[in-house]
Amino acid sequence: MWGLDFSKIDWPEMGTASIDTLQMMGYATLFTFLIGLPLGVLLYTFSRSSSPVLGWVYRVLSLIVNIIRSVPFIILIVALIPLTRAIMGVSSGVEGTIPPLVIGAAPFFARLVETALREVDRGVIEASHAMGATTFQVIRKVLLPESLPGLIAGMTITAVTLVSYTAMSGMVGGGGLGDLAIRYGYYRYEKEVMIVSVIFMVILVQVLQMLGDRLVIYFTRK
Amino acid sequence: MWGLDFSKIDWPEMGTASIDTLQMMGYATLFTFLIGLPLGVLLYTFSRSSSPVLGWVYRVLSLIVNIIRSVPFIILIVALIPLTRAIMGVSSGVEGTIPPLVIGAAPFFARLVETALREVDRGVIEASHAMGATTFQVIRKVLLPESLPGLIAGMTITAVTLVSYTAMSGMVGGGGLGDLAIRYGYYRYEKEVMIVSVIFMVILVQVLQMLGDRLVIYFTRK
Amino acid sequence: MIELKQLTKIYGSKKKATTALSELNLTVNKGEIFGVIGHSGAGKSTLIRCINLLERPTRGEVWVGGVDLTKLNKRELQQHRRKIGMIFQHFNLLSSATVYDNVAFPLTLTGTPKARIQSKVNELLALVGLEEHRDKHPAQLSGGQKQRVGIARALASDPDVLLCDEATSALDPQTTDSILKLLLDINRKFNLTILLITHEMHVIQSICDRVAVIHEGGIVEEGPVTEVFLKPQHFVTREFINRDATGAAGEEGLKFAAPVPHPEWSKLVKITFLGAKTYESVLSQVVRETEVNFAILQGTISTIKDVPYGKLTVSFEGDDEKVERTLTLLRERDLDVEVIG
Amino acid sequence: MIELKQLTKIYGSKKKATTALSELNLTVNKGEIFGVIGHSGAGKSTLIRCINLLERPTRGEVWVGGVDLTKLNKRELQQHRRKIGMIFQHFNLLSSATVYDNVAFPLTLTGTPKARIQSKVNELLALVGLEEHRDKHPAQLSGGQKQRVGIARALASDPDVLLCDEATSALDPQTTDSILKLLLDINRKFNLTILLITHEMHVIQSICDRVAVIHEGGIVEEGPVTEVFLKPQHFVTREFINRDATGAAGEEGLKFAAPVPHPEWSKLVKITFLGAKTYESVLSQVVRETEVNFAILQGTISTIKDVPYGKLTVSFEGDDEKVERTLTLLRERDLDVEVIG
Amino acid sequence: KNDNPAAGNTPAAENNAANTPATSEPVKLVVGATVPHADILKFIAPALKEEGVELEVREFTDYVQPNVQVFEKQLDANYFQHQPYLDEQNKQNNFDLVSVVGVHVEPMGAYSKNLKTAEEIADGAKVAIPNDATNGGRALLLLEKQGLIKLKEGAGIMATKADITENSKNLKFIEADAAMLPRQLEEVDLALINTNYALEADLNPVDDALFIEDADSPYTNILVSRPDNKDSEAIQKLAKALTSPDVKKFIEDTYKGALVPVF
Ligand SMILES: Nc1ncnc2c1ncn2[C@@H]1O[C@H](COP(=O)(O)OP(=O)(O)OP(=O)(O)O)[C@@H](O)[C@H]1O
Ligand SMILES: Nc1ncnc2c1ncn2[C@@H]1O[C@H](COP(=O)(O)OP(=O)(O)OP(=O)(O)O)[C@@H](O)[C@H]1O
Ligand SMILES: [Mg+2]
Ligand SMILES: [Mg+2]
Repeated sequence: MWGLDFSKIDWPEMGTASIDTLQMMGYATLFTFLIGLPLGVLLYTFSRSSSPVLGWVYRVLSLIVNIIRSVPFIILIVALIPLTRAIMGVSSGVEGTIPPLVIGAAPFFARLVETALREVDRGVIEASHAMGATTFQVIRKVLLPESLPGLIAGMTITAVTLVSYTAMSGMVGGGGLGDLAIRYGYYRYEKEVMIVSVIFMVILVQVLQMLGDRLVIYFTRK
Repeated sequence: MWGLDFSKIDWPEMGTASIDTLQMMGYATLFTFLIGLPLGVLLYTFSRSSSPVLGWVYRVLSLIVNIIRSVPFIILIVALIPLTRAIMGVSSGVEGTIPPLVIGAAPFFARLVETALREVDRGVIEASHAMGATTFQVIRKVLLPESLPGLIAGMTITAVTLVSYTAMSGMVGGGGLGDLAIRYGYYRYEKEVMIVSVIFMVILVQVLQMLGDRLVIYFTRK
Repeated sequence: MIELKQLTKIYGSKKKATTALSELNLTVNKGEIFGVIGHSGAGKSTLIRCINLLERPTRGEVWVGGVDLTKLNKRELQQHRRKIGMIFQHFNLLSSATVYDNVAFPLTLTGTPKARIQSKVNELLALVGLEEHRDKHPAQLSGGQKQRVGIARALASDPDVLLCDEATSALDPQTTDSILKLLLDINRKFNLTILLITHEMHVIQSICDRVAVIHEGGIVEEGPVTEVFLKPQHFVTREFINRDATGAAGEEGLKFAAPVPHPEWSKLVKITFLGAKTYESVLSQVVRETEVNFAILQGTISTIKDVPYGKLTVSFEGDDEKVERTLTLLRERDLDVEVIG
Repeated sequence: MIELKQLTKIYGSKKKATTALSELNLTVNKGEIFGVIGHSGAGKSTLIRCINLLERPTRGEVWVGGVDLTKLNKRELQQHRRKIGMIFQHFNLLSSATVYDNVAFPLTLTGTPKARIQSKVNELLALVGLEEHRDKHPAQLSGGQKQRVGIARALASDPDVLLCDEATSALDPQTTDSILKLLLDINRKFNLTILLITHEMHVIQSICDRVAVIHEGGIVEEGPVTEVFLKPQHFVTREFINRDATGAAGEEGLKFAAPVPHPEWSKLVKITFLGAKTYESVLSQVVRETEVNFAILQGTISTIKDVPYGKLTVSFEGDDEKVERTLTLLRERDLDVEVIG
Repeated sequence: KNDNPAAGNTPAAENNAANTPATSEPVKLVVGATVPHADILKFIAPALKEEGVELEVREFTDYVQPNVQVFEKQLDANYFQHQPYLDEQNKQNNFDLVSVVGVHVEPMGAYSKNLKTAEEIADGAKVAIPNDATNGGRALLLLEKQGLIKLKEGAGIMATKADITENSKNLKFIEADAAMLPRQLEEVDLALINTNYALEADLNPVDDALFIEDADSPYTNILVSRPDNKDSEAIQKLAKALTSPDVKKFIEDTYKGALVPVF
């Protein structure tokens, strides 16, 4: 087929790579969510706070987020090696890839969270203030549920971005489909491996996107 | 200062790199916007269309977007070389980096656009339908103006992402701050250039973010 | 002008379906102001939203201006909708546009020249009293101001049909009056057909020609306003009518707060009169003749659109015979007399 | 209970500032139902939103329950707000929560046990007639249903003070009545203080003790409802009152549609009476004595809260002397008589 | 041999249309390079300018694009690879790129934080090798030479883990970016590191390496160009400049053994 010889493909390796990618993507998405959500909420909350102290906290937080977001991912990986090693014990392989992925994606997701929260109807927030809700209650019982579709959409975008980012794991010997595609398809001209890897990744992304879209529709109550 | 010797830095090179980054970021952002905005609008429109034909167009469009989004950026750059050369005349350097950046970022921005459009109040869309607005008029006169803050926030997120993506330009001999940071900081272990490059990038990102935030607040009419 | 045939609208999926309208038929003539009343949740908004197909009916036909809208394709529907103005219960203004741009919106859709838009919009803003707010955004307006923007917007495109979903519910009585007067003017000048949903009986009284009462998704009573108002047949209509002007308690209640001073009263009578005789001194002449005393316990004398009417609950004091004669005489003079206690 | 001192609210920045309230003073006593009326854009919503500091006043003090809210820190303000219920003009329901969860919301804020929440919410949903809609989301409700959810929510936390911003404007008269009855009940049982904004005069009539008229950001008239309604001083108040029950045209108009049949009438008189004498047959006794005929051209006899009152525009037919005597006799019997033509 | 300067001296055809018939006007050369080759090119740029050749160094962080771009005439030459890699690339892509001159060797060595000699390598040791095509196979070949593994017959410079036929010590391989290896050294038992990266990371190839490639390694880094411009005056000037005594001294002073000049 188009001069391609798929028999060359090492299927067990492909399987391992798929599992690696799923693992990296899965854990990274999970922790990105766990870190990015509160971070986004903090950004949102502090940015509207009238207190000058919190205004400064916002600026500092925003600066940190911006620093992480401006640093090229390779440098981020290197810079995070000590942290990665402290957390995961190693800085290489699948485990070594997860912390940089999380640290790289969390600020990004946090910005999406911030944007989603901004869309919540002001009237509803006002109403909850009028009922004497504390800031924390407003976040938990109003902002988050009301922006749920937006948050899910943001999470989907982040998860998909993480899939393509896992390709970077090759840098630290991580493996996974993206790394396979780059090493074989790109450096070694084995198009077959590249094509199959990419197809697997596309399937993964399609599934993520469909799941995300479904959930968004399900939770849209407007 | 901390054992760093900033006298080593080649400032003219730093200047060139800054200009390269600004150029890549600027053009890439511009074209990402020009491609991603209509793409996002199409995704949004088709996804809500009741026509089965458009339903299929949506699925195909969504698949293409997902394919582009799943492919690792390195492979995307390579895969796009013929296209890049057709458009820019060359596939290397600053010019050669722009098309892959745009193609890589446009689908991403399109998803953000889709998400922002989904947040537009249904009642207002209904009202414009009731007044006999055509689909195009609804998009131009209702959806886009009403979601403007969300679109600007999405554009800010995309522009910032593009800044860190310009680092990839090193692949095709592009240059720019990110590449400088990688080449010196990562390959040569010369922290000084890396630190200065990163600081420049952080400043750029900070400026973009502040500008974006300002515009969001300015255009928020709710 | 508007004809709804067997209109049915069911919300939701099979399991949790809500039938908002069932097999509803309704005809609104050209140039008519037609009122629809009904309890909260009766299906009024659903009805009006089905007329311009904002809500696709589950079954049934929607004829507007001689065309069955449900049969049109998208483009044709757009064309027809441009001649149907709508005022929304929740305003639905463009939050990103100024008051001026909101009102200009339907005109920009049809590519109206800028100068014409300007004169039209300014005229409308003056009519609804919002000139000084023209550059504000909806979020900066009060509830009533938003509603007036919605009204001006609906009128901007010179529609043939105007659908009003509680168009004056957020307005104070004077503003309501001026809006109603505006609608009546346009109705008379341009033969505009208006379908009007409201909770406020005096809105119906002031400008409607005919009225329909909707209950649980169907129309239970329909007819000229005077008829329906003065001789309500269905219990829902009665509920509405009996509270109309006085607002407070319905007549069934008739719980008078202070003890009525003459316990020896003989008869509690409801008298209804319509038209010119409202202004005649019938009552005073009759009681003079029969020599009974009377006290008006509750009542209203007012007009429905242009027709004067009166509705009084009166107690007649005197011996039975005299009272009976009074009632007979009143009946002879064509008043509607009903003994209720 | 509520005391506003020199309250000023200016929206916007210097250049495009809108003064919504200026130096406004107002006192609402504990257990009182206090009505506020005013034209659209007069500043009513701003006023009510300043009371729980949703809108920070530009200047002035807001005392609720003996505390100046403007002086409180965030935490204290939250505590105080929990005892102030509010019904919003635009409902402001949680679109992601069901009807049940919306009503339960204020209770979950205070960590009320689940069982108590359940019984309380079910009770409230029954009171506002939404039991069968408990699992719907706000987008699936009609306008009036949404408003009732807002009302139930405001009552859920057993507030000491209830602020109502046009709480019944989207409701039909019967539902309005039942809601008003509910408010009155709670007011009487729990000594709840209610501040109520409305456009509907009969709402004021039905349940308010006192009323204030707001115009261009200031209070122009204030007093017991009967007094303000029957003897309005300020022209804005007059505008409101004169349209009250009849709705349609104000009395200045008095354009009778049909030609009045007795052009020889002598006097057009406005008679106002209040309290128990409303139910007395004063008018019939007097005219019998003076032998004039009369026709009621316009009028209402109804109750304000519990006080019966009457307002009639009457034409007396007869020679001048007799009519004069009639008026004197009526005045002697403590009716308010004003000759208007 | 093509002496016609118009045909043979077409620098970066698309980029630079200026055909220079005489040497009096400076000729521009665009040369692709990676770290550290770019530094050497930059070092000779002033000297070349005096000879009428303006050198533009375009730096890459990738090992495929420089060849592609030379082939496509976006570059006039590149300087980043060794002969075996070039051969492989030519074969895979049907390129006809040629070596102009060999400049230096970057011997690859094996380093460890916890081992002193190659004999201490235990069963199941973790071995980190570069994951790119130029260095990965080379590392495996070095290990084979040490007798730690056996590779498939004919597995050349492009050898991968999959080509290992015998792994008596059950070595566990971790493939990571070449520049990343020094940074991960403490997590593995053995890492095969290019000397330039080792030096940058303050490893001394003479003292610290457990074993290292011979000086006669086939991995001489070469200046590569196309057949059509190989013999042009400018490329020849570049080649000459790259192998000047000045450069030799520069390499020895700057890289202190990490790069070994071969001229
Ligand atoms: N955010 C704002 N910015 C600028 N002006 C405002 C803002 N909110 C309200 N206003 C103006 O303040 C005035 C008072 O508004 P408010 O909402 O208090 O009126 P209202 O008495 O409640 O009217 P309605 O009966 O129509 O609801 C109006 O003229 C309005 O345009
Ligand atoms: N999207 C929906 N999904 C499910 N049920 C709905 C939906 N929209 C409306 N309903 C239900 O249909 C019924 C009719 O609603 P509609 O809005 O027509 O009432 P209405 O007569 O306009 O009432 P109101 O005077 O309160 O505005 C109500 O019981 C409502 O709960
Ligand atoms: Mg409705
Ligand atoms: Mg208001």
